[in-house]
Amino acid sequence: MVGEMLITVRFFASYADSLGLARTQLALDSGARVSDVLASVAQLPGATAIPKIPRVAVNHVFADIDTILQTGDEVAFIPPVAGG
Amino acid sequence: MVGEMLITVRFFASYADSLGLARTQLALDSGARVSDVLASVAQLPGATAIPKIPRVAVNHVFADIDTILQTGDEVAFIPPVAGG
Amino acid sequence: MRAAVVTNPIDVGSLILEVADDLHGATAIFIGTVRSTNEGREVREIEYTAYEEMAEREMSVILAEAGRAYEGAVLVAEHRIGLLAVGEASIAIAAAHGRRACALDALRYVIDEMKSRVPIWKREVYADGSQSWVDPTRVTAT
Amino acid sequence: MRAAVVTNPIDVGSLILEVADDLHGATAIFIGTVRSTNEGREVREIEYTAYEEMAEREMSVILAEAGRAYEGAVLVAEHRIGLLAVGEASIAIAAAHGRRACALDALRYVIDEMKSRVPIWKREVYADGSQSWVDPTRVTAT
Repeated sequence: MVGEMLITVRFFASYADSLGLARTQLALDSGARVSDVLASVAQLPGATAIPKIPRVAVNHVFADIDTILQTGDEVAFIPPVAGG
Repeated sequence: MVGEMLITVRFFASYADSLGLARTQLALDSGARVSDVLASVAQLPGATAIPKIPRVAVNHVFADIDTILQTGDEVAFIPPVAGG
Repeated sequence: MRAAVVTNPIDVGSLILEVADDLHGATAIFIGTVRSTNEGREVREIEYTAYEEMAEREMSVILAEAGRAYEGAVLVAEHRIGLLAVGEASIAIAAAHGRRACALDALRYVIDEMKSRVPIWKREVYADGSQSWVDPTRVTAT
Repeated sequence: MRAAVVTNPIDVGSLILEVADDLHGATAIFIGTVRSTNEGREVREIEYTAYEEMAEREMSVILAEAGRAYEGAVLVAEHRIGLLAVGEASIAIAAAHGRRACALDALRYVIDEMKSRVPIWKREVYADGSQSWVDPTRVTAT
């Protein structure tokens, strides 16, 4: 499949509870950005719990929605943190 | 001895070392102030180690040189503190 | 400089020993423990969950930042996850430095940044059995 | 609120337990230890002496001030006197509060005030056997 890449998407805490989903995979066209992942995720049932512009990490580093993805990247949706 | 009072005077650390003295008693006229104690102490051998206006405590509380003393009071000369 | 997400109880004494150093006269420590009440509700226990790989990475980054800002600081931080009872420590940070102001400032930097950046979440379980995820960004009435 | 001048080694763990409280989620601790060098000289040990009656009184006053400034703070402080080896703790302070900023601020207040007001002195004994009283008010070249 030329031009397709596989992205792992992870959800935590309240987001995972609302979606009933902690981890999934998306196939996106190459050159896709974090914003494309957001658009796909917004279609999922329970996605209303996730804000329009959520905090997102790519490969364990906070990233913005314009970040261009590579195949194999892990995109995580980060609810408001409450450690400490 | 009408009008006389006995004051305990204490020295610590470098002051005690310089004076070769940790504790003494002074007989002062009633109505005497901390400044009168300073004047007496200034006559002691080794008193040059004590600044003209040292930090002083009366009965375990920091006091200024105008403080009027009562018989039985304890006047302490406090070198620069270095706790912690 | 060691940052870890742990599942066993935190041993504060061993963290203090870990940063101890004969050249550093000042050690500052922060311990966060589970409180029995929050916003007027009686808390029975708290479940902490983490995005573990990222949490440890982010904690390490924060310690490195503090080490640069307060040169010479020796730092260690642990955050516990899983189910914690009231009074148990969820987080402990130790900072050693030659100057006490630097040890205290480094400590405050690390705890403040950890609270805002490390992907860890907590779900409070109340005395009545109900539970909810804590969202510190939500303004509350109390 | 307990302030003490002690001669035995300070047990930091017991101070932490002493301020622990299910309502207070934040505990901040400061430990001061004997450093192996000071102003470029190798220190072998330090002798701490105190005007004991006044030192305990002044420490208590400082804790009470911090308790008023950071309402609800639970505080304990110990200062050790006598001959201390390198690495041993001369001072430990623990502050617990419901809010971490208050615990940290109360801790800093207590250590800063203790350093400037409590009548305790230290004589450093150097590797070459010489010794001198430490005067923090004297400006030094280093």
